[in-house]
Amino acid sequence: MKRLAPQAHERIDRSKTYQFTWQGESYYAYAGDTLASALLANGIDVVGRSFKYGRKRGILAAGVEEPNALVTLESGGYEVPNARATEIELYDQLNAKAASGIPSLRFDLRAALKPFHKFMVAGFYYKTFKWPQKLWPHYEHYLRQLAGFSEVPQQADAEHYDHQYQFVDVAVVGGGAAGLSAALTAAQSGASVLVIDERAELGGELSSEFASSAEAQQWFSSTKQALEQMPNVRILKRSTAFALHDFNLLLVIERRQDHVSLKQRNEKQSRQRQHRVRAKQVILATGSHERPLLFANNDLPGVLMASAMRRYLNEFAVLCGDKPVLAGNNDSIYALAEDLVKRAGVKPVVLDMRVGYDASRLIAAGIDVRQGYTILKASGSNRVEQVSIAKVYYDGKLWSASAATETLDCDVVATSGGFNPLVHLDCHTGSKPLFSNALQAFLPACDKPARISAGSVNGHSDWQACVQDGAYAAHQILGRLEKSVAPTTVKPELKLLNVAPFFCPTHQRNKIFIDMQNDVKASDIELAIRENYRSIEHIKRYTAMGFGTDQGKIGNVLGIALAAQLLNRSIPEVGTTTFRPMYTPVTMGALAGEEVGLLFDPQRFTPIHASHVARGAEFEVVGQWMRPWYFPKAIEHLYDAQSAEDLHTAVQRECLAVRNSVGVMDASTLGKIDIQGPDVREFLARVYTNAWAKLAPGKCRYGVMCDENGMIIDDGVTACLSDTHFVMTTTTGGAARIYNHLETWLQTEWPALKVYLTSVTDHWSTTAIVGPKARRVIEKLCSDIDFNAKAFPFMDWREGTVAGVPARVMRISFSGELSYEINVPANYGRYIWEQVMEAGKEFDITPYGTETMHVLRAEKGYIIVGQDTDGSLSPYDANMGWAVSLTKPYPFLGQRALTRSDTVRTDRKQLVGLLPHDAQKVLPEGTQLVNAIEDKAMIGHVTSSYLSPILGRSIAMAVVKAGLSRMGNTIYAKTVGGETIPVTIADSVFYDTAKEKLDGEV
Amino acid sequence: MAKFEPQFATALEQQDFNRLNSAAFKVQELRDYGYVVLRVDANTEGAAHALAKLDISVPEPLTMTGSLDSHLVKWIGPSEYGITLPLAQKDAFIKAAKEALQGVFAAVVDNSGGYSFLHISGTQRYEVLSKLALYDLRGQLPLGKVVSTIAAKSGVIVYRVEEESLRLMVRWSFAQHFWNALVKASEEYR
Amino acid sequence: MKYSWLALLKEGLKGHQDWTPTWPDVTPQTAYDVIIVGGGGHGLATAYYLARDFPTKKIAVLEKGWIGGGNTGRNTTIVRSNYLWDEAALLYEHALKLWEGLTEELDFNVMFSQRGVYNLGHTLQDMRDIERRVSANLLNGVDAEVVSVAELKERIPILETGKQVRYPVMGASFQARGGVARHDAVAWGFARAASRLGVDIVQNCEVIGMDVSGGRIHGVETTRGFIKADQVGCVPAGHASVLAKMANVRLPLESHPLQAFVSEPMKPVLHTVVMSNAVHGYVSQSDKGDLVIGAGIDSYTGYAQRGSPHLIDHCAAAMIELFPIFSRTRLNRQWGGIVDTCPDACPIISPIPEVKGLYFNCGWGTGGFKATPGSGHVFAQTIGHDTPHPLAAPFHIQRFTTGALIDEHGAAGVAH
Amino acid sequence: MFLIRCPYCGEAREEQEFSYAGEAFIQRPPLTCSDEEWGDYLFKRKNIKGVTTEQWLHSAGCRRIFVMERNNVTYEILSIYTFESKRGAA
Repeated sequence: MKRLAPQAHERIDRSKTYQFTWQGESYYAYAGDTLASALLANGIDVVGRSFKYGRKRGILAAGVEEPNALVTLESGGYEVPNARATEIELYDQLNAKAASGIPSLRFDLRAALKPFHKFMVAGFYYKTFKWPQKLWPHYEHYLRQLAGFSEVPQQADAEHYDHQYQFVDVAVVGGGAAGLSAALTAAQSGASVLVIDERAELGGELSSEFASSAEAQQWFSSTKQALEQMPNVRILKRSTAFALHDFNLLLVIERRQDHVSLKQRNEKQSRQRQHRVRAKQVILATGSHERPLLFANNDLPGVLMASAMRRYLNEFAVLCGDKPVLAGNNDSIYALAEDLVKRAGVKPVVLDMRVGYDASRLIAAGIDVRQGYTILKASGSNRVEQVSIAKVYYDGKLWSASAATETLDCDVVATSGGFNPLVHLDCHTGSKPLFSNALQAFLPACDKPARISAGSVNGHSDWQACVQDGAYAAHQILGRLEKSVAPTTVKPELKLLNVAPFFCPTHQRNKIFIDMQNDVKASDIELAIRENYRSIEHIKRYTAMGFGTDQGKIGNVLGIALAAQLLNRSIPEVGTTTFRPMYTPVTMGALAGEEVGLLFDPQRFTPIHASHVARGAEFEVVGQWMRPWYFPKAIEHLYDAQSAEDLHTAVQRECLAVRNSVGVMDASTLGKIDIQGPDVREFLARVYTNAWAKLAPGKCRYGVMCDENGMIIDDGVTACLSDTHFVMTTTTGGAARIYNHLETWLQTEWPALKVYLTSVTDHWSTTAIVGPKARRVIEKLCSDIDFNAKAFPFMDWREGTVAGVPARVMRISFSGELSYEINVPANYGRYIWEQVMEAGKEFDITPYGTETMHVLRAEKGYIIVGQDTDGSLSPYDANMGWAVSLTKPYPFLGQRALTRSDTVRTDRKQLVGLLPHDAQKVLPEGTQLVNAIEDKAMIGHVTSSYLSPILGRSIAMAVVKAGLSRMGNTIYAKTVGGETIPVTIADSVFYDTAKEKLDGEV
Repeated sequence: MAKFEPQFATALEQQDFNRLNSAAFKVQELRDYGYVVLRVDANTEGAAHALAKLDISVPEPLTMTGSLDSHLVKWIGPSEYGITLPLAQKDAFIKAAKEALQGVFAAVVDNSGGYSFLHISGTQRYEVLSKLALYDLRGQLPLGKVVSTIAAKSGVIVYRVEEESLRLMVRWSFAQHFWNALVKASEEYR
Repeated sequence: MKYSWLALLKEGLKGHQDWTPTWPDVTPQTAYDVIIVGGGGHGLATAYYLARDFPTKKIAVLEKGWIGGGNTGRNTTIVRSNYLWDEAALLYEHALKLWEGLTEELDFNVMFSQRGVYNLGHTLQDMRDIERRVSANLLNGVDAEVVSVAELKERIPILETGKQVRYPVMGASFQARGGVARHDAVAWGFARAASRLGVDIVQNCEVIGMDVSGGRIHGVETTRGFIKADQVGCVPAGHASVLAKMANVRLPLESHPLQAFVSEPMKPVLHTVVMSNAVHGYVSQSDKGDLVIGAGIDSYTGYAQRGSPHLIDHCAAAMIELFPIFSRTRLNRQWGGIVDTCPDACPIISPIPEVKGLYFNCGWGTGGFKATPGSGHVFAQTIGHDTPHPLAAPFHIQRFTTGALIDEHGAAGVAH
Repeated sequence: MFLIRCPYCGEAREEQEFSYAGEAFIQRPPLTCSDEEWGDYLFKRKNIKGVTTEQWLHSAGCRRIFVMERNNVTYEILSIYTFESKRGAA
């Protein structure tokens, strides 16, 4: 194994030598290497251990299909778990270690359990570790330690991710011969084209041809150059299309920085970008992956795919072994043999299962070509050293091998068992791949609109046909796009590689690995079928075939073929397992994109927010809004510098200030809907439970809204501006939902109602001045409204000028105190707030948050929808029958539901007040209630609970079965902490039952 | 009564606009626009007459009529138009509109405070916005077009009245979030 | 053959040649006493408990594809019973108790792992709901506790408990007896145990019609011929409405896609189950090392076993919010199930009033897997006695007429 | 992943701009209906596997609600039309 002298078309840059670290030791390689080619060039055989048996594994492939060479890349905030050595572009100072090996790559415990391996067959754990069941957690603990590859990184991500939305006429997946040809044809018509390719350089498998075909090289250079110069073409390299969703939404991960050394990464740029591509047409030129031949110990290091060996040779000038044995069941191995002779002067032994291929040229060159032979077994300790080969015969249905075997010495074995077209993307939207007997492969059905496949995914094997197929595909879709197109191209003939039917030796099937990563052997599939796991999905799930990070890219088709043979069915009858995204694993951060941290979900702020921040408010999340929760005052200490009040202290202070003097709160978050039209009253009467026919302009009214199930969904105050113009308020959290709800009813059920709805939530900023001295504050700011209690009574609103700003002032109250809500356009919101603070200084005006608001309203028994109701409370249950009018000319939403047999039951849970016997005991909100101390049967729960500063005692609201008829009864609250607290059922209005405070200071 | 000097503020007043002020990507918040929602079925006789009186010709779906210095009428939905106009003319316009539409089934709603009005320019404007917006602003928003869509999980109205820039309206309460998203998305171009 | 270490040892030495089918493949007979339509976990469990508790009945399970191929094999395997409402809590607790002995009962390791389940709270209202639910759980005999942020940090060090995130964690409820199980094993274990009691499990046999006349059922038309039966129990998960239509019955269901995804296998780092309704996601780490993550339900109906990718993206973001160290891990595979949801997010386990002998067990929404043994048991009792089992009674279809909904939407949240 | 052509805006938009709003053309029974009829109206849906007729709201766009015929197995959209056109036709 060595690096060859410079090759004409190699992709490494020998002028740049990079140092890298593998398993703690230092090595060198060239720019352009992958970690895999660098490891091979440095003679490293064993790169991983298998999942179940801890077997030594080497590099099997050269691309994303690699199942063995999983590594942990870098550390700290740059750590990448389970990276495949074959897709890591080498950069200077790269640091990698094997992702497997317990405790180390050199010594693996699982391998040490070798005598027990024969018992560790598929599904053995279902049959064992059963008794006693209680001990399973202990077994599980140890089994878990044995599983998994890399550790999860221990630090948060040092890099970031983003998304980009792309809109193109044509997306071409794959930058090989077919993809480039398709892209060029499409682009020449003027269509916008996006080319997506997963490698660092375009070319795909075509690159392996450059060494032997100057024509290929030339076609590639000129096509690439042409594409790069076209303004309507965008090329995404290092980009993997990992999912294709309906309506051609193609998801692509672009690795923008993973190839750059850590020191040189640009922290302003995302590490990876998810492109969300909407393409009018998609061309799938995704290519194919080779699959290996099966034989015992086919997992030994040094056994690899023929195409991989060819790629390492031609692109990286790495010779994987001096004494190669090439084995295959199709024509492709001969190309590798020729390259080995030409590039490295190495003469391999070539084993072809078939007979009849004209290999005279190779034989003449002195190569040992044996047709009708294959490998039955490999052997070696750290690496393959010998293979046993035998003559094989095909009877038209099955293969058989002669008993006589022969042994060949070797240091590398490259095999080709045919090709698996990459049908994945086509299948993501439910298409089933079609099996071709001629190709011995599943081909894409491409039966969904606006897509087409081209190139080797269609089974083409020579590059010229791929070029032709690409052009043909582009031509087809351009017709659909109605773009002017170049003269018609013809669909190329399929040139068959003459892949022989599937063969799996019958001996030592417990050493023949179908899925390398998960250690699924041919014998496991036999066992699964013996135990009646006969559906391919059952086989997969029972054996774990295809469950690995490679998702069975190499092994699945072999497993399917073996299952078909064992079940005596055809391969298409057995079918494939389901192809689902992701095509290759995608970083979780890249899926999330920029929408993490504070951008995870919009934070909504009121126009007054900056004032709250300046006053040191703590905030509560309500829906998406950030609302002041309470305003802790700084406390001076004798020795410490400073601290702030806790929630309890601040809320006590805020509550008393409102009750005794005046407070101010930001009510801007309430939803506001402007409703206009001749039928507004009728509309309101239909959506609210109460009546709206007689509400005069200048007045406001509280309303309760139900769904058709008769349960409360929202409440709020609506003001009448004129007979045809109202403004509704909704709860903060319900605003968007209620707006949609109203629009939906209007547009679908009541299109004849003449009503226009406009959301004005953001337009208005609302400052509420609350407390006995509220009038004295507002009178300092507004002279064109008469605030006398008689002239401006409760539940009225007035238009006026507050602190020089036109405003709507509403006299409504959520606290039982005199209260004015000043509504001004958002642009003046903060100004008004500050003016109110200034005007209220002499009364020690106190800003308060949602917590104090909750206490004040609970003292008055006002509900909060969503806290005191939970979607299962009717207006009657909420003791709000007064807000239900059953005599309206048209039924309101939910009206019919209120008379169902269950809804009219008198023992439903009803909203009541609770007074704990111990007046200092505050019930935890949510606590369940029972009838008697020892009872376990729940009769309701605490919905709201506070220590009321003004009453000097604890109060609560609760729903209790038949609670409204049980006033004065003692029941018990059972807390999570194990306490049983006696409470008395009471009216839910605790404070100022005579409503004497509503008018404030007279 | 004290003499008051009302202070007018915009949603993004607190932000440092120097952060988004390069040739590659530049964002300005416009202070001087008002926004009036007009709901009316222009096909009714009364409405047609009133609209003519107001010098409003109703735009086709996804388009605009009028101009920024008097009134720019945006199609928002069927029977729904968003009118951007100089703030100084807003109150007079609303008054005139309400008068003209007296007796017609229509709504005139001042929503000026509801939005932050952004002017977005710079050579990389589409690169930045395509990270946030679900809509093909580069390819599908020619001069004279308006779309309501989503960007950075916020509802936005985007329209184009000039060759080299876009205008965007985002609701006041979402403005700071949207700003943060713009800052993050444009980081690599600054 | 009883499964045991000894059996494994014996078979292992003989090259595993003598293992017998876990359940035999059978050709359906022309008549049964009871037909169970649907060979998922619930259907197989129903058949098993019917056979166990009503040994004289001849029973068949008809599965249109392969057993366990529906939601049983496509869920995130979480098992818990800490539901809010009495009816739900008692049903799920019944199931959880059966889970605790299921491996031994079935002689099949279903890998039930009681590693505990946390439901996170991110707002004050979340915390009220948690308090309410835990309080109710304790009274219903369901183990539950409220966990503070500080305690959470101790127990799950990798969880982000700081305040500088969009929705800071404020606390959690915890059910120690909750956990996860191996989904496929549940189907296979029930199939094996049922077939050993004489149940015919028929795969690749789709029901395409129902013979209903005179107000009762007489049998089902299948792709493998007509099969007579006096009692037919339907347990078809996402396809309940399709089946009901054959008997001219309408159900209060909508079937939606529910998506989930798994990461590559990694060394164990998360030893419990963490769920969050507020940020939309739930996660556990499988014994194989994959992070198994569930996302939200797509809003539209769908039978395609796939949903919209922006939900996956949002869920990935939610996971990073909760576990910042997951950002660089890689996701391997995503899929969708079909969940049939009832308006009150609770199942229907019910005789069909208008068709004697016809029973439905459906509408499990996202809660089906965790109920498997309990659902099977109470449904078996309901069919066997032709009268609802006491735990199933509240889940009668009649509740949608009377209005006696069991509202799990209100406070308990919807993600499972 | 739907790309939905809003009949009012006249162009295709991303699914995230829309809200699914349930089965279309459900008849709302009168107040005098039986509990059973009301229960059917409230809860019982066709829940068809195949072509469904449903309501979608262009919530982030023109805020209009329209009808979509969609195959919920193949996810093909068969037709989209407005309620007005339906009423007009009827």
